[in-house]
Amino acid sequence: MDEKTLIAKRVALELRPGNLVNLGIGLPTMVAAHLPTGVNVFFQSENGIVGMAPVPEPGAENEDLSDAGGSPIGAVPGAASFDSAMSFGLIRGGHLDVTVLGGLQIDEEGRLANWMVPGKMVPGMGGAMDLVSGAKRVIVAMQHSAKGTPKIVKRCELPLTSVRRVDLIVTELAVIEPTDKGLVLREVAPGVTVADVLAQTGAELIVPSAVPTMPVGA
Amino acid sequence: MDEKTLIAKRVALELRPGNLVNLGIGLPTMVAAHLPTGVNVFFQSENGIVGMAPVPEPGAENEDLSDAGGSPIGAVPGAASFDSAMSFGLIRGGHLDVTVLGGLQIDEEGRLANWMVPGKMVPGMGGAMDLVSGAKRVIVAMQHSAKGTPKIVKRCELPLTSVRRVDLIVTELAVIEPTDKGLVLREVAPGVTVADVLAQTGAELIVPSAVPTMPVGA
Amino acid sequence: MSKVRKLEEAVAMIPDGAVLMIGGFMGVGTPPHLIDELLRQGKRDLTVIANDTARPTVGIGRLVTAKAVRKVIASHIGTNSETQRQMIAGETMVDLVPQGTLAERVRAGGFGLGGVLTPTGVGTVVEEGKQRIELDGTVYLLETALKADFALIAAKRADYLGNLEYALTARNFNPLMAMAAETVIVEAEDIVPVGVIPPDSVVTPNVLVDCLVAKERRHG
Amino acid sequence: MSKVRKLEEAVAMIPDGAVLMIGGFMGVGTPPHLIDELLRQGKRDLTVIANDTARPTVGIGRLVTAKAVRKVIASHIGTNSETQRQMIAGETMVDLVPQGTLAERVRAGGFGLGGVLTPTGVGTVVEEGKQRIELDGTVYLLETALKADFALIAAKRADYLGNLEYALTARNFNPLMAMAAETVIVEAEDIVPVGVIPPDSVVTPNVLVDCLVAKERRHG
Repeated sequence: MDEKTLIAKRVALELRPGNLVNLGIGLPTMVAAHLPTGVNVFFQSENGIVGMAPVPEPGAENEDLSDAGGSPIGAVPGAASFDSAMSFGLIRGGHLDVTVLGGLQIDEEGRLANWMVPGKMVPGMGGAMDLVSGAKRVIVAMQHSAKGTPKIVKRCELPLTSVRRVDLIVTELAVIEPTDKGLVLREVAPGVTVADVLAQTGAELIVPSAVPTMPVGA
Repeated sequence: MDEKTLIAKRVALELRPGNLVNLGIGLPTMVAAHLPTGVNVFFQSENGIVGMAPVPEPGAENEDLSDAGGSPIGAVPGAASFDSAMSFGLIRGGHLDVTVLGGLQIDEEGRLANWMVPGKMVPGMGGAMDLVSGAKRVIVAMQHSAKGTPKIVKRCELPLTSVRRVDLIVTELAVIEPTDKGLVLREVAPGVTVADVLAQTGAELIVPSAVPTMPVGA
Repeated sequence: MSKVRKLEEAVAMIPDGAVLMIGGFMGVGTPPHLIDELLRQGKRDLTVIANDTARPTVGIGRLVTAKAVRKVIASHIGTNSETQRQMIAGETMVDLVPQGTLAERVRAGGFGLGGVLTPTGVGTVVEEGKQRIELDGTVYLLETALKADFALIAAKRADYLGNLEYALTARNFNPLMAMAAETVIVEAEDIVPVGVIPPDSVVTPNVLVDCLVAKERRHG
Repeated sequence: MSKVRKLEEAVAMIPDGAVLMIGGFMGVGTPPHLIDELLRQGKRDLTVIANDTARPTVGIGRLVTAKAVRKVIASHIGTNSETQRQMIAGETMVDLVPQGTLAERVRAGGFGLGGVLTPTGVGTVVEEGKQRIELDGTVYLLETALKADFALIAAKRADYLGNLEYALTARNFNPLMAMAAETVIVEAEDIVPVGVIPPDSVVTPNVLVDCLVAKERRHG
């Protein structure tokens, strides 16, 4: 199983039946394909739909139906479409159960930076700031390091997405929970040791006496 | 022609084709029946419809379609229904061309009081404050006096509906326009003299050299 | 996981003293059986946020007449002499809010906004105790968000999942309130299969609805 | 009084330097012929308020590529390398606004509100220059209303009067913008007789629409 699939599978275990879930572009999108059996959730796309689904087959694309990246999507029976104010009302108003987002940096206070690299990349925050501020649960799904540089750091150097503490970080090495005491190492990936995780983390981790292995099948 | 019909007919002359118009309960409602030929306007009811109309015949009432007083109404082809936030977005956002409201008092600054009499009548302001603050044009349609007491006064004793200056006052005696110089007497009713109007008005009126008679047919 | 519940069960979730938002405008778009059942179960000390209290024998007015209500937040009570009497006698607290402001305050609660700036009420008694904010020469009042424990919603149609459609002027405050309460209880005139209400016609998405009251069996 | 106008005529109303709101999300729900015609007429110095600038050859991105735009107010320009280049080179001003905040600011403009209080952006660079307001222990930013001279709207269907319906995710910012501009120009995929769109399906009421662009005759 490749690293991204591992992350997606582990994140998928966090979703509960009936949840309203928003998946960011890229890695987070992969979570949809790994829902545990019997867990039906509703996916929101912030451009204005609850109930997004993949296009069922080539040729069934619709010009008026796309995800937040502009790619064609489908919809489940019982989907609902609405304007951008309503879409962010759902997000900001606490109606969104889970958002899964990528990350550039996360610090010891659990604060996420994921929207710009000054002088290099100025894409704009899109919906990220609202998602992180408003969702009931924020899960960051990302690779543990970027070209050998830890992404989990003492203090973010990149501009923050929100001062809100995220709820869970899932990487190919570990599951880490930001708490008011600091970052707690909750699980390690199969074949990964606590020492491996510590070596690739730029922030202090609180390590409980027992750290179980991620419950993800092959 | 009775006094209320005279007022309604005169107010109706202020409406322009295509206007969005909100008529208050009572006397203002009568304006709808006196639209000049060729003037088609859209009536809003603030409980959530543009395009209200009378119920065309007894038995055609619908439980889900009423005016702001709760009485059954009909609708024109091309009507649109919406929630209360949208309804007041139309009003507050400057999309409502004209509102016609009743009045308890109006002062020399053209400020209206029409929603409560302390200690006696506490109905609540309903939509009146939004209508007076937000409509492009506010027309007050009322009888000139209440049991011999002038309703047009130096300064309102009753709680104000809004500090916004209304645009026109139409009574059974006169048409008066509040301006930044004061209340200007624009027209007198057929058979009414300027002296009659002044005698029944509790505020100073600016009287131009010529005051025409209201252009309302019998 | 069906959301359909018996009327008694749904209303039994509501404790005495709860803060309720109730849809409707002069009774039109107010859920009639939910009101019946609140009365039958003898709820007390309710706070009701609604546009109006209709008439003494209609809709929300019936709760007032039964003295089930401790506090009303509404834009208009002029058609209910009993609400006015209780207000003047000090039996029921009544907070009067301009209708457009009430709509925005409920919406703000449901949309995660702290409040809005409105020109409505500036320079009137509505301004008392509120923050004035001037922007580019215009003065606004800061009006804060309202939330509730329960929203009691009347819909024209619900599908099995809880997607809702409303009819004509019975829509009014219902979709705004369905966003602004912890628990949303819906009485729908019809319950239809998923897919009957197309996505563009859904006004309240199913994810907002907690409980759908089963239709009364009137025949058979 | 018909609102139907020829494409050239409708777009000719827009002067250089105008502030435009343009509907759409990555081009989906952006009026294609209105963009074509803005380019053909060689408009300059436009301020564009929109969710994004799509891609360099798509939707609003085409206006950026043609250097017709002086200023962009958007939530996202990451998919348009040309917008980013012009921003970094100082050729085009870009004001980045969180998407939910942008939606509320446009809505506030159209709904007559001075602004809204949102928790989004507190403690980030978005806060710079803005008023912080604390209510019940939560900090919010005061985000002010946006308005425009023209709104360019893409609708699925319009009736002869100008009542509008949108389809699926092509709705996005369109109905909000149709409230917030002095003049509203609509490109609809279909124009249908009055009554075809029932009152409960109308998303933008006809009274908001100034100008309906006639369909291109593609056959005959």
